[in-house]
Amino acid sequence: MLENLLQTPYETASIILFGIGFTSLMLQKNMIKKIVGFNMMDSAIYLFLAAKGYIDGRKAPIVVNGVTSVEAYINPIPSGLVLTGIVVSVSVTSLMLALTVRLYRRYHTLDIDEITALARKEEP
Amino acid sequence: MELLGLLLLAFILICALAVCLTRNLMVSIIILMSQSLAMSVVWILLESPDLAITEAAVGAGVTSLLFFVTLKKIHAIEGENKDGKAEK
Amino acid sequence: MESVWQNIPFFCILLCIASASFTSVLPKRAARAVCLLVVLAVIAMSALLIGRVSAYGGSYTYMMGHFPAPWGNEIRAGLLEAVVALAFGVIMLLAILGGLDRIDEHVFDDKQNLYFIMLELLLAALLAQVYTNDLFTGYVFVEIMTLTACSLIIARSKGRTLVAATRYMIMNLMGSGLFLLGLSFLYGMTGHLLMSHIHEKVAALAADGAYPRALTVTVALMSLGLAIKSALFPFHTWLPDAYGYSTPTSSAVLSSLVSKGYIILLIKLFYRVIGLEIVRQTRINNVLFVFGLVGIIMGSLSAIREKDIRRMVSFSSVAQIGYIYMGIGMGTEAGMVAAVFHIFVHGMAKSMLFLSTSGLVQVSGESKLFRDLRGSGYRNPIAGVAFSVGSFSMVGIPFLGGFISKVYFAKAAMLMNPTETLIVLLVLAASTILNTIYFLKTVITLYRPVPADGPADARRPAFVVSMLCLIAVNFALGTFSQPIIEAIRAGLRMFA
Amino acid sequence: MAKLKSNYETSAWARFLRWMKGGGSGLDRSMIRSLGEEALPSQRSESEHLAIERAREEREKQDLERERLIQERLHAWSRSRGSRLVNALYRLSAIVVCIAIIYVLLSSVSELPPFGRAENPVNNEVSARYIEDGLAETGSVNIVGGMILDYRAFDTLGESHVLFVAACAVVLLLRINLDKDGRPTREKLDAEADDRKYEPHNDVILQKISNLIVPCLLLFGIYVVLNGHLSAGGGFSGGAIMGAALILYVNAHGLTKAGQHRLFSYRVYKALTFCALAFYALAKSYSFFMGANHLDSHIPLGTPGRILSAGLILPLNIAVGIVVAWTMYSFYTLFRKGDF
Repeated sequence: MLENLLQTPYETASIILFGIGFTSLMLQKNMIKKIVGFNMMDSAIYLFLAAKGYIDGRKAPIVVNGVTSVEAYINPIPSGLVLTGIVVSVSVTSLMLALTVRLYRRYHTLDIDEITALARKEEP
Repeated sequence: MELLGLLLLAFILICALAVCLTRNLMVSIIILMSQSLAMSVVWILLESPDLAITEAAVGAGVTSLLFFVTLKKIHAIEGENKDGKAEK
Repeated sequence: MESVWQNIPFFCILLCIASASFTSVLPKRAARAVCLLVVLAVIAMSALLIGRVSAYGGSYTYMMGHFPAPWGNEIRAGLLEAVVALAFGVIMLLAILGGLDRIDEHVFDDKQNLYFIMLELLLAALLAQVYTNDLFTGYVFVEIMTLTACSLIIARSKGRTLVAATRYMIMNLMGSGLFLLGLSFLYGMTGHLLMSHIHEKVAALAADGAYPRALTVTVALMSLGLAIKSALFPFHTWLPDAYGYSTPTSSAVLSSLVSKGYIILLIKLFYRVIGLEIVRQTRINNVLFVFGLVGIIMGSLSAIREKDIRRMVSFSSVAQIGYIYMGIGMGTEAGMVAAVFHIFVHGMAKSMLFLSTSGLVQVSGESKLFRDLRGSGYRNPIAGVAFSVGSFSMVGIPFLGGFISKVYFAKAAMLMNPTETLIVLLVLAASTILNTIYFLKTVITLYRPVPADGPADARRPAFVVSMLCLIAVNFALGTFSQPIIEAIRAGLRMFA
Repeated sequence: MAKLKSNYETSAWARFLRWMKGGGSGLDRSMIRSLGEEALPSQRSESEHLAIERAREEREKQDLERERLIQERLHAWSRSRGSRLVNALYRLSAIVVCIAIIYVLLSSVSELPPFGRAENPVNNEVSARYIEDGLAETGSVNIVGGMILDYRAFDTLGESHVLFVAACAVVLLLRINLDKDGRPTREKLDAEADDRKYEPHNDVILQKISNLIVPCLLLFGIYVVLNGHLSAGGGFSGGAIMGAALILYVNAHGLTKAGQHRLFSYRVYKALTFCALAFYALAKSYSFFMGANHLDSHIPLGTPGRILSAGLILPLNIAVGIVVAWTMYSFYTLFRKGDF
């Protein structure tokens, strides 16, 4: 297992990053930290996908001098998927931040546990 | 090239840990921004310039800006709150 | 491509998407009219599609663009897809009609067109979920569904909706992250995103015994992600707040459409992407089965303790989603048929319960507590009748949908090994008793005579029409269940 | 006549109508009377009922009180002594969860195909066709751009609507409502006053530098959008660059100065988004429809490498770029003062 992992440093790093991001999304109490964790988790997945598309010694998929042979370029599919994914994560981030602003305006704290407790108290 | 990639990956992971451990929100967002920049260089290494340009513009640019303006707004709300209390 | 009718799924999806950007520049009344028209058009086209597909006798693929399947995007329609699309359209229409006046009350005037945009895009995402044959397209539309559902919750900025939406988003983000990671694993192993091609590759991989652990982890990640999103038992904590405080249309749509959309995608994943045989080998379905059973009991127990009628109905949703996961977790075709039928039954009954609850609450001084709801069944008779019919359906009284789906769950359980059969039957019996306790208690409360009359009710024609239609649909599901079951069975056969 | 009327009043239809109007239950009048007569002697039991209810409510209130006391005590404990212990436990559990997730995922990643090999399952006939025929079939030199806007355009259509949904949701959350007659409310004026406090006070360095940089950034953004089919980039990244440039300008010069431009009002934003997205959806549905029915779409692909080539990709990139730039700017202003 360890040998295999050391041969694929990009994927290994991306999985570790995913673990850290996922844990902070799940267990951090601060809203901002949660959103940061979500961003890290998403970029970890994108790193994983992009690493899957890379091929040693080949170039970026932009046609140069009319050469269109498979041996010249890396796999373009993961790049396309990641581009789509980045848009999704920006949209989600902005929505979450807007929610955070509204929550802070109402409860004057960023701690999600405290916010939940306050909400329970204010309306049974 | 290989060494640069490994260094950048290590930097990204250290950034991730640092974000979790810092208490100051501003600092953690700046760390996230630098992590995004490192990520865009990694994408150049992985031969995906489209992703690099998007990540640099979005991850390090717009997302961080949104985080900053959120923090600013929160401080503004807090300040307003304190003013209100002082007046009372 | 043989004939024009095969364009119908594409028309449905594109109509919803295009009308969304059009609605953004309209004033609120026009926005409402456009939204209703779009949903009606989708219903009509889906009904047409059912007729055509059953005459055609099979499913077909439709390429989105100039390029055939593994290169371009593709959608695929069969009998089951058409039936599900029709049911979703009908539920959406009745939910909007039933909650129209409450939307007017709860959402600010200049933001109402945004609310209708959300509904249209939600329908587009649901239809895309139902028809797509490409896993990544599924992911993109899952995200649209998550965002629109969150906006539907926050459209009413009162009470705990903000907190509920935040917790909903956090759970959903975890779910999407897990789903996307599973998707990347699957892509790394097979090199395809098209469902049928992944299916072939996965079958070959499983036959060779390649990547044994990675395959299990992938299936686990994707099903866990979808289970979190559809509020299976241990992940349901956000649900009562979200359903209990948003405007009634949102609650109805969220409980009977959004969670069902994810479940449809999960069924597709099991049937068409991974294959039921391999899912059974990984034993993921057993985990879902156990969580489903626990969810049935725990959801009902929490519902009994609730003093708030909306939250009680929400907890009953947790129990009903447990039923569906129990059916999926059985891993047999009979279980799957029962689960799909229960999706329809629960969708129809739960949206009716949420809407009629709003009618009852309206005549009880906007209080959702049981003690203020006493006698509200007299003050708003149509809502009272609708609530009773919905509760009886959930309890499982004959001639209503819930009874039939319980019978089919029991039948499906008979085909399993004896201990599992015993467990399922015991849980079914226990949950029927628990359901009877809390629903009957509520119905009795609604019809307790009170000396002082409450405020006069203000019933709107749209509400009455929607309630009457829902009551009729619920009876129809109970009495004419045979053709629907046959359609589901035939559809599932076409599905694989 | 009177008889007719009384007949009508007792008929089923009239009762149904009454019931629909909510004029009471479906019971006949006689039955109502009998109910009332029965109810008279049970007046006392009614009051007894009330007493029982009151006692129950009292008990519930006591229960709530007790619960609150316990919770407060717990809270106090957790604030003083327990907090350190609970926090330590929480952190420990977080680390354990994190390591467990990472271990499980790593063990399955180690089985996956190795990194950077050409014979991996990902590099199959799908990517081969994109590379070999992409230039001829889409006219786009940038293969990724051609792939997302032509081969897999349905995904991209969904993606741009994700951004649209997010923009609508942020407006729904943060835009401050106007009065019934369209005048600004107290809340809105407050927000504006609050925002003015945080405006930069004529920071000369920032202003000079932004004057220098913003035109370059805008130009670069436009370049990235227009060259989406020729080199790396595309509508989304170019739009994001332009949006960032606009935000920088606003940051340096203040919202009031930038706000004088009519280009950045809510109405313009709505109109632009509508036009761009409607164009996107219509163009793509035309091409989907033609493709699916095996008809020729009559869109010239042009000479690859020219700026006016690659069929629909250039106009779609422009549409996406406009939407993204305005959306990013609107996010910023909505966050700051709840309006445009």
